[in-house]
Amino acid sequence: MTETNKLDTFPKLLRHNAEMRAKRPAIREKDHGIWQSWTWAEVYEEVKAYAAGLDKLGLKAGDHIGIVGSNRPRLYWTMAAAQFLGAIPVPVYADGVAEELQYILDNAEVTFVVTEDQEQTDKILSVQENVPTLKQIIFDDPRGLRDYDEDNLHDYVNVVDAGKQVVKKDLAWADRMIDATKAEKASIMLYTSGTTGKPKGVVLSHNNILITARNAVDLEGLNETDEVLAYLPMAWVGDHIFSYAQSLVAGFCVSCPESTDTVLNDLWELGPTYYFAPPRIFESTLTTVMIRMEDASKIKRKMFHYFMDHARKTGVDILDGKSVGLLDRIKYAIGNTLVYAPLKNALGLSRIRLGYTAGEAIGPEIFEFYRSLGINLKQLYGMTEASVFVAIQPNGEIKADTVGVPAPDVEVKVEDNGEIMYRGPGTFMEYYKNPESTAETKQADGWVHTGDAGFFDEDGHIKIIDRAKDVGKLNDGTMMAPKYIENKLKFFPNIKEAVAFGHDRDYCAAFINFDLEAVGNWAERNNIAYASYQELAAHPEVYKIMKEHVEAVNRSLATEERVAGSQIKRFLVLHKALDADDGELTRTSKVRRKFVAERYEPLIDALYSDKTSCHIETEVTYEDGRKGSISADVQIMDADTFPFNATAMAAAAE
Amino acid sequence: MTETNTNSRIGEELLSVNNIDLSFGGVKALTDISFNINKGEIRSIIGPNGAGKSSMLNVINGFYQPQVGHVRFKGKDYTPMRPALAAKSGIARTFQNIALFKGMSTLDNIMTGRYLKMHSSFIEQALYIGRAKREELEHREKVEEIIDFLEIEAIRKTPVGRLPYGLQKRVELARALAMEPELLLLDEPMAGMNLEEKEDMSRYIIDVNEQFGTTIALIEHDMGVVMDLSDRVVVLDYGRKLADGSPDEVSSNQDVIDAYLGVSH
Amino acid sequence: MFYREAGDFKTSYAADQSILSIKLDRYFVIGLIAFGVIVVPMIGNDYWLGSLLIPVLVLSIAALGLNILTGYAGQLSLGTGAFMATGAYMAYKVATNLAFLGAPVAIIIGGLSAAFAGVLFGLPSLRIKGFYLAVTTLAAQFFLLWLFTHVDWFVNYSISGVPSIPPMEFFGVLISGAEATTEARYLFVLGFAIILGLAARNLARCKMGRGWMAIRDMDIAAEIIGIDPLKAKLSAFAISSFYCGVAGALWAFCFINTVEPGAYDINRSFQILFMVIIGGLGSILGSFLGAAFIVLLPIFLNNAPQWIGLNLTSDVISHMEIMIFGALIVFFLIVEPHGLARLWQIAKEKLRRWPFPY
Amino acid sequence: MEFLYSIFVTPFVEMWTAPEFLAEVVLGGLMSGIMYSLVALGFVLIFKASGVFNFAQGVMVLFAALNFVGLIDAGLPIVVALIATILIMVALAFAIERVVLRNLVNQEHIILFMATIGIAYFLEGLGEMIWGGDVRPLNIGLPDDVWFVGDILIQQSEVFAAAVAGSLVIALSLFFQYTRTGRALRAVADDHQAALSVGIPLNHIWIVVWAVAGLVALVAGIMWGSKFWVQFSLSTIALKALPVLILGGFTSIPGAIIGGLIIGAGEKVAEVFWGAAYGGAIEEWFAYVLALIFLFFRPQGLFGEKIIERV
Repeated sequence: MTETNKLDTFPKLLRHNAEMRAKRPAIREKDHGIWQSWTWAEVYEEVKAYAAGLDKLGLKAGDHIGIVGSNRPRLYWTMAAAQFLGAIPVPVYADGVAEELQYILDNAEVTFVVTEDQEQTDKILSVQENVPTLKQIIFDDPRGLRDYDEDNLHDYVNVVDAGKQVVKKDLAWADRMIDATKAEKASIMLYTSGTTGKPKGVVLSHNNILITARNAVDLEGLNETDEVLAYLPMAWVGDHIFSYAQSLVAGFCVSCPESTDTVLNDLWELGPTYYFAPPRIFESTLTTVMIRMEDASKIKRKMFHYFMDHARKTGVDILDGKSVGLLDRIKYAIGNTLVYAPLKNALGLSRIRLGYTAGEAIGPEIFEFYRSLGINLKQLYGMTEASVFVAIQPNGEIKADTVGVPAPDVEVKVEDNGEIMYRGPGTFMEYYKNPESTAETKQADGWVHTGDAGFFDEDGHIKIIDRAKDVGKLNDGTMMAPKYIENKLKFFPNIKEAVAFGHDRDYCAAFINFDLEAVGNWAERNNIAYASYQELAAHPEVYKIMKEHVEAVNRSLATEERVAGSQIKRFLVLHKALDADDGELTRTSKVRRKFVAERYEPLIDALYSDKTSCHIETEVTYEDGRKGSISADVQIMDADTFPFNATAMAAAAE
Repeated sequence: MTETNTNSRIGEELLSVNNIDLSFGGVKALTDISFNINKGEIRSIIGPNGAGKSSMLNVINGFYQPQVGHVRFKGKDYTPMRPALAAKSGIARTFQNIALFKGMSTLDNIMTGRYLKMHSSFIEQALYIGRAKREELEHREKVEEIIDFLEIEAIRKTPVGRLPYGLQKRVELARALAMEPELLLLDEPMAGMNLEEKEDMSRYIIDVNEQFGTTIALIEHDMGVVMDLSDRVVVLDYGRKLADGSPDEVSSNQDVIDAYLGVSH
Repeated sequence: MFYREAGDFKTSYAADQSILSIKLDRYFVIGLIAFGVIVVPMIGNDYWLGSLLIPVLVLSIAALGLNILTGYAGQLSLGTGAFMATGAYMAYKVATNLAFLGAPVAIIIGGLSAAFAGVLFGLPSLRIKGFYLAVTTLAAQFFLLWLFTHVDWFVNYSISGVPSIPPMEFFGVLISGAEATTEARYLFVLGFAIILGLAARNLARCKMGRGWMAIRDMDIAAEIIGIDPLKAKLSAFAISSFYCGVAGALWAFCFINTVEPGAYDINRSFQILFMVIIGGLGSILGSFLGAAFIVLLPIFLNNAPQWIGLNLTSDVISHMEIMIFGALIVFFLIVEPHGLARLWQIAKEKLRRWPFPY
Repeated sequence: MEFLYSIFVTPFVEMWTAPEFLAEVVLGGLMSGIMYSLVALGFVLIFKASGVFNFAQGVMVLFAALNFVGLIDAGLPIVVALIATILIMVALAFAIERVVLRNLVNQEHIILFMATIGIAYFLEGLGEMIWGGDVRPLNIGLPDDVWFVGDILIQQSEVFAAAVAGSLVIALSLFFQYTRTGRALRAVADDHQAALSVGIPLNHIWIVVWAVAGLVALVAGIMWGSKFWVQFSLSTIALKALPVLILGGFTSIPGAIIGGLIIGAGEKVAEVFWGAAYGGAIEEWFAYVLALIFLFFRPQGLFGEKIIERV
């Protein structure tokens, strides 16, 4: 620690690593068939030159520099180089359409933008004139850009070469710049995807990020030998902490996949030791595992399930170091050689020492599945405004339905209205150019509203049930937490998304999106022919399955006094999958509840009438941006509900 | 690979065929064909099936020896041209019905394209030392550039036999590019492709021409594609030259319209 | 199932292109070689070493040779026996007249002479293909063998015509002739097998190997790439014959201790061809597997009846042996035309995918 | 010097001085030539129709002969034995088609070639297992006195053999000309696709050719057996058929006959007149080397179709 105390800004850390870990790999990229690697020393030299180059092009301290693209070393170096000059990198979600980009770039008043390739560059050029502050554009991959003659368009390589000259002439330049960096100054600006309204720019200082990052590193004992795959959007705070900040703090190597569609294979090749993924990824992985096993020979399948059952019984205890009978341990060892280890290997998870999941609740059995394989998977609770860490599950005491205890140096309290508040080193500086939002989120005394409702359970673990503002009341006054219900539904592999309603209504009702992969596979196995999601959605058999799931949820709700009243009386299966391109989901695929409610008003009305079906016409956007519309008669189904009884626990568990 | 300035892409004459007569056992395939190809241009040879397009290509890279006429390449006369000579002097080609090495992976197929650029001795190879190893690695890098260029990373190590038609065509192009040819002959590069694949292929052809400054001569009978690709077009019909000139000139030429457009559409 | 490839990633082309780029395979092969070099000689008795392993290894080398020609370069040959004979007789000449050169050199010179003969009889391959070529190699088979049996110079004018190999030393250890210990001969042969196997693997993955395969798969395309069919085919013939020659010499020096034409007749040629086909065309591993299979199968068939308690007269067994052998060949070709190597490949893939089916 | 003399002078002198001896040698050669021809004929039939290079042809000769002679020794009257053997050979054809060819359809030629070697081993083992490995005399009452034409002595058996071979060829060519199956076979030989498209079942065709080849083998077996007795060496003449095919062309029936005669006569003459110079036994390779040299000048053989390569 002591030696790192003075290292309170990113550039200082980078310089430090270049000295202490000169020969160790700092970053890799799967490119041209192999994992091209750069050592800390090389990265430092590159970044120095790059910074000088940017300086020459006129990037100044306090400027904002947009970063548009998927995880690429040069884009990470852009962050470092910008911080070198005291400028503030603003990574942007690259899969966003031009308008989305324009809003953020304009709002952030970026003077520079660095793009990954032709595709992104075209986007920027198309919105350039609407971003008056934008001066220079720099691109990483020159492919297809050779004929572009805009004179404010620069090839990364040229920028760095120009910088090299400067650095060569003025050897002290780099150190002067580095020493000038201030820990309390802004180091990065990240836009929250904003479940409601326009995205807001969260400004975070070197201190915010580095202290929290360092705390987590110490808590989890990460070190320079760890391996991380950087595959989540750079604009997302998680990636910034896990793949950038913590890499600099702990000195471990970050690897970038070849392309977004090779991630799975790259993950398998790399075999990271430190891994983060949102629940949906763990979920889909599990689904594919199960589907692939379906095609295995009978004996193999038997063996697989036999040992998976055993793992479910004993695996977690063994992982948590609880006492387990010798026989069970032996059985587990056999299972390990025959199933667990090979399976982990096949998924590229065999070397994982620490796995995180967060963002939304993860299904208990999904969570258990990975832990029972011996993967130390933990949930954490955090947000951009807190530089991620608010709460982490401590080793040894993991509970599927909580997010653990407050992170180091972080205080957490629950308001009377059930909202969770925190205070800590990671607390953000401000929302950029948005004092009022800043004020209403961040109190003078440093406490910050999370906007989530929840409570501490008996042993001090935090349990999140929903967005505070979404927690509503049925007309009879019983409280209903839509997210809580939706999650229970989504825990079924067959169900992809669910939207529950009931605030100011007489009873609870829900939209359901099934998982096309899982259900589609089921359909094939029962040779049910279908051409589209829509067709399958209307199928009575599908409805039957969904009804079973809904009633299972009702049963489990019936066991918890606070929510027993909010069981689902009526539901429907949506005729189309909720889609980010239609604005129904956020880029991090969270449901935009309000938007959906307005868009499908007729369906909701139907849910609260006695209709058994309802016609609806919906506009859709295709990948290529073209618009079209689909119409369907969505049928509505009743589900049984159950009286409250705590003893039904057992039943619910199934 | 040599970069060229796109503005003045087209340079002086690279290859010319002069008064070519070719016949198989009395059957005339080509009659008094002459035309030239300039450095850096995309030149198309079109015509209905059986017009002698492929024969023309086979004369250029020496599979067929014409009874009359000669091929002039880089200011040197070849009477006749021979495949080996063609390869050495910088002419590469692809075939209408794909001629890949079925037993090898995509990577090996493309590596084979570097054959003439490797010089390691038998012993070095047997022991995998010295030049042999060095060459393997150097050329692998070059080949990877091409793989990246044609976006076939995903199939790098798949046996080409297992690839779908469109990809095989692309691998064959990659193999030809690996030779770093000055003149690239493409025999119906888009035959049997769907629209999307055709568009991709045309994009690659243009990219090759621009990025590496490779001169390209291609055969097509689908006129549409050719017209927006090529700088100049030669039209053959029944082994005779019908027209020669810019796409517009050619497509407005009456003989062509009769002989060609009439036939295929 | 046993593979743990996650995390075994490549950061350089050297690593990516190394033979056995998968860790487990590497360890396995190294272990196997260590076992063969250290453990086997200690535990193996004379029968195992002398009557099974040595012939298997020697014939593996011959199979490697034929596989280079037929499997990689696609040129069918029925003259393997003759090229083996060439190696044997020439090595014998050197060993007797230039003894000071030592056994290895003698054997290698034998190989080189075989290579020369190979090139000679390979020349027609430039004009003719397939079974036509097979006939020219048959010519080699009969002509060369006739030559060695009818020109006494090759056998130093010995009356019997089957002279025995002089005892020769390698680093002070007797490795040829009747007095040499089985262990010494085994290790000597093993050494050759390992080195030649490795060399073949390297050739196959370098320029030369790609040239061969190109000619095999699509000679026209190969030509326009600049591959000279003459060079490619003749080099294949030369190297192939070199391997066969060395094998032939080893057969004489380290196994039967004499040079006798009977050991290199047409049936030998077919035997090697079987090895290559059963083992797997165009596979180094296959050559070894094939050799082991073809050598051990008859021995197994010979003993099987007793094991299951039948006792048949020896000639019935020998007839049955031929029959079953033939039947198995057919059966095998039907089940897996790509040979043992392919089966191995499939099994390996299954293990890598485990527990998933694909 | 003297060596060259023994090559370029002496032999011709000998021929000149004793022409009738030469003639007898040639005739003797032609005799074994006929045997080669008959085996080669079997090859050609199968190769023409299915592209399979049937290495087992030679063993089929042995197998047929073994059965025939075995049945006779077992006391069956010749005619019955003959019919029985014919049935066996037909059954064999069925078996081979059902068990082997059908399962190897669309495999590369070399695989099929290997398979026929497998079949060869199997038949050899089977035959000797049933009938034992020892040499058996075969006497079906072929005439065996001699005629004299001038001073040249001619074995009647040889004439007979020639006659049989000749009539066999004629019979076959008639079969190919005038029977539906025969025409079908020709169609297949010319172009598999075409044959299939006109609706000729390939399996059916294979059975027929293998059966016919079996019968040819039987005839050859009887001829050979009654002259040199039935013994294992029969199967080795299979290899001699290869150079015959090179000369005659892989797909030409008359070619097979002519080729056989050339080889047969050639190697005898060479052996008798030149062999001495090299210490004898040049028969072993003469045929192959002859074929090898021949290949350089006419790769497609005397009667084979020209091999044309197009790009």
